[in-house]
Amino acid sequence: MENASLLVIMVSAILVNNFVLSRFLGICPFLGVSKQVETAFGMGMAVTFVMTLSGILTYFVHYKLLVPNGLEFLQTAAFILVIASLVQFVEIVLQKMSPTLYQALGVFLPLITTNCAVLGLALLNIQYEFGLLQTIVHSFFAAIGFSLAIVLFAGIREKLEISDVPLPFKGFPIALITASLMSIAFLGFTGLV
Amino acid sequence: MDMNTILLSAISLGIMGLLFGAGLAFASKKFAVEVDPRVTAIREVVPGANCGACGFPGCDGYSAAVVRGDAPVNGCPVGGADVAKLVAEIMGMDAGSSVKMVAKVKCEGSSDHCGNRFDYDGFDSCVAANMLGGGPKDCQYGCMGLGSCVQVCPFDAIHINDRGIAEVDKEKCTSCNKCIEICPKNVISLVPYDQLVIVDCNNKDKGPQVKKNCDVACIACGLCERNCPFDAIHVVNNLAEIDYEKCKNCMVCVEKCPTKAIEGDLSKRKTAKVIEDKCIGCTICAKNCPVDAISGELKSVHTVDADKCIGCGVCAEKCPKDAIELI
Amino acid sequence: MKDILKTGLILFIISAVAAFALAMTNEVTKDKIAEQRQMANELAKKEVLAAASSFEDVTGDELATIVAKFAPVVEVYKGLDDGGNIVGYVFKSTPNGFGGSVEVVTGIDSEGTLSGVRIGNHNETPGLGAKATDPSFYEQYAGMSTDTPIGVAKSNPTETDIQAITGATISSRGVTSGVNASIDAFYSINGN
Amino acid sequence: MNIKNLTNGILKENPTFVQLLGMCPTLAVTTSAVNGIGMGLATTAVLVLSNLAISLLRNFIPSKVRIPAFIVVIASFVTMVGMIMEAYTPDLYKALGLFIPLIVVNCIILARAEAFASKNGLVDSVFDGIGMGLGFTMSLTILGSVRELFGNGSIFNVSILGASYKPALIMILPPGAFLALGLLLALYNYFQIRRAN
Repeated sequence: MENASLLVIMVSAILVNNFVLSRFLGICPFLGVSKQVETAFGMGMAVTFVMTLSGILTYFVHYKLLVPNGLEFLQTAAFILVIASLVQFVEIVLQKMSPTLYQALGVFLPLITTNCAVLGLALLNIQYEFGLLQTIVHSFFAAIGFSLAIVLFAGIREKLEISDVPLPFKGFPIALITASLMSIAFLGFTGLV
Repeated sequence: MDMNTILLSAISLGIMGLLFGAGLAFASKKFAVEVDPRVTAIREVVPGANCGACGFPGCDGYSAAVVRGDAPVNGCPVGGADVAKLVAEIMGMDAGSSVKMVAKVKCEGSSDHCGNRFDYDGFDSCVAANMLGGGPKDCQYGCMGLGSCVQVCPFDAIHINDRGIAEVDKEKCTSCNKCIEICPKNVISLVPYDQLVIVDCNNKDKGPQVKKNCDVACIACGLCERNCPFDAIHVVNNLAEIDYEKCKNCMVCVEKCPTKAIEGDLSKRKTAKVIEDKCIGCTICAKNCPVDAISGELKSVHTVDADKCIGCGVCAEKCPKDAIELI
Repeated sequence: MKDILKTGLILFIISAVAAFALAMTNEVTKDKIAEQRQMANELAKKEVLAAASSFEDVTGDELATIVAKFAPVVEVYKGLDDGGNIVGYVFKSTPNGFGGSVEVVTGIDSEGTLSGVRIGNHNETPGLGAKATDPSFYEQYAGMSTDTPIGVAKSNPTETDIQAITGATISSRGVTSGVNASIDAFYSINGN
Repeated sequence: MNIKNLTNGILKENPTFVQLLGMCPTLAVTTSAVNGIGMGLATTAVLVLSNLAISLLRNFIPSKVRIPAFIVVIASFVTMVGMIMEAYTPDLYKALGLFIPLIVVNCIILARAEAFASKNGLVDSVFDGIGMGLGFTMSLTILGSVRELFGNGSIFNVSILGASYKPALIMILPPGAFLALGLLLALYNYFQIRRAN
């Protein structure tokens, strides 16, 4: 995978193995924040910012700090420390810059920290032995894939709110079933790359 | 067991921790948003269910609004009285007896009073029907009875009655404003729980225009305004409105209204009664009675003329000896 | 200013202690893990080349030329018996299956017959391509001659073909391409 | 008080069915019941350890860096458990190896750490960890067995629906995970509603 071209990485990150719908990373915010399209879009942007930045940061931490000193076993702990601090930093800046967006995302910012997508991305970048440019492209477009999935999902869920759904299915069950239909749709892309 | 990898890893991660810890602390100082400590204090006290019943986006929104003064101290219906007390302490003022408010559908235009321009059999939703040229009913302000409010009410407190008009169950309503927000005609509004006299109409057209559409609507004739002894009702924008602080539920307006647009159950009207042994005949009540229903000589026990009395309670308030009770 | 340092210091202590604990466990378990991995690796190679008792990595430019010429092959090992003479070779190749690269370990003894094939880790579709890891599939390769490249037949395979997994021809072809590449590499090493 | 914490995690606040936390491993891993139990137990172990550590450290960590500190503790626990298992119990590691890194990004652990362990005492946190862990294991096993039953006609690799059953492969694939969980949640709600009125 390490010599894959940027276009291939882009298509694979957004469509083929979409982070949410086929790799199952980042499901908690995907289910939690997708009630309205604006908050979903806001979440998508916040995650894109965090994922791209953390992709770059973890690349440097890995290839500049861990590998030369042979500390690969620190990988998970170091990455997660970087990501958690980055998310906290985004949270503080967001609170200052745009309180409305912060208001919409409030409870979900700490959950981005444990967001499997961000750490999953960092570990995947290392596993595929991507170069710096490839890492940036992969991180950015994986986040775009995430945002695409969450915004589409929010659009559908807004429609679901006003349609009459049988009582036990109201809320998360119908959302999950919609997600499974979306996942089948994205399944169609396997083998594209 | 070469120590240097151990030490090296401990130091490297340690330094990263140091950098990030200091960086975060610095950032939180530099980007400090001056959050009023009272907001965080309230946020701790409030249930934190982010249910939105107070009408604000979650508990953070409500706490900030209380400190800004936009929200009442007892605005959290879910928290109820005890949360209100706590929030009041934080805000440094007493909670005050909060007048319980409930929603009320201000319309009586059922099918026998107000006809339909076309019959509608689309979605069971007033929001949808309202898009079709303002809905099927002749009166463009009235309740269409298609139940959008029923769907949205989390407390199952509002239903469509047999006359096809939405009706609120006062016991269950927690004044969470959800039905008020969804109703496309804004027919529902908050009234005090024990308010008996309510203008049961939302029509803001001029009299002759209204008469054509509905025969129990307020035609803005102003009779109620002129006859109200407490100046508690005014015709604003062709529709009578009651100021609930001033209104004494004396139901004079209910009697005077030509189209019976003001709802008021006359049987529930209270009448004043003098307690003989307490009355010292000071005649204060007689002077203050707006309808001169009290008669009696100075220093002799006074009597109340039951059918003249409108149960407004002014005499009971004014009587220095609390010699009058309303039954 | 003081509390910035204090916070930084606390996080320093926590990360340092965490890293220290991690490093200690790593030290304690490092060689144990290496040994486990080595054993597992050894076991995998022995499965495909039973005759060999120990294995010697082919490295340096010899490996480089093989990897360059026979694309999916990535690792080559010499199989030696107790006496130290070569009884065969083991090739590790990563051809492309349906869901991505599939690890194929191929053993060829010195007479040129396929002694065995195993599938390493992969992410083929479960229930379809993943069936390559069932013995019923990879046992087919064992004992086949390597004179002609191995074909993949959907139905009634001939002597030099293997039966593809139903509904997973792409995966079957991928694995077979890895095996064929290993065969070519084997011939280039033996010079005939 | 402690027993309440225990049962609380299993039924009332079941992390998977009620709080909808820890979705990533839940959907990714439960292609079979055995995986479900494996993941559940591994997560329980880490959850109890991390709750223990965090409830000890809670007054020591300033609230500003609360999240990075908690997450470093959890990550190091997970890696240590992974290393020890790989060294001393190789075959167990072979079965669970894939799930260990997944535990670090499991939202339950940080959620429980932040919501509970950082506010309560040691014993309560441990009990809550055990309760949540068992609840998680239970729901994972149920989900795993449902998907395995329809996916290849067996539970714990014991063939239930017999050889003639044409397995619905979709249940093993990603969409099946969403579907199975959605239906199970609906069932869960159905019983809650019936019990309510």
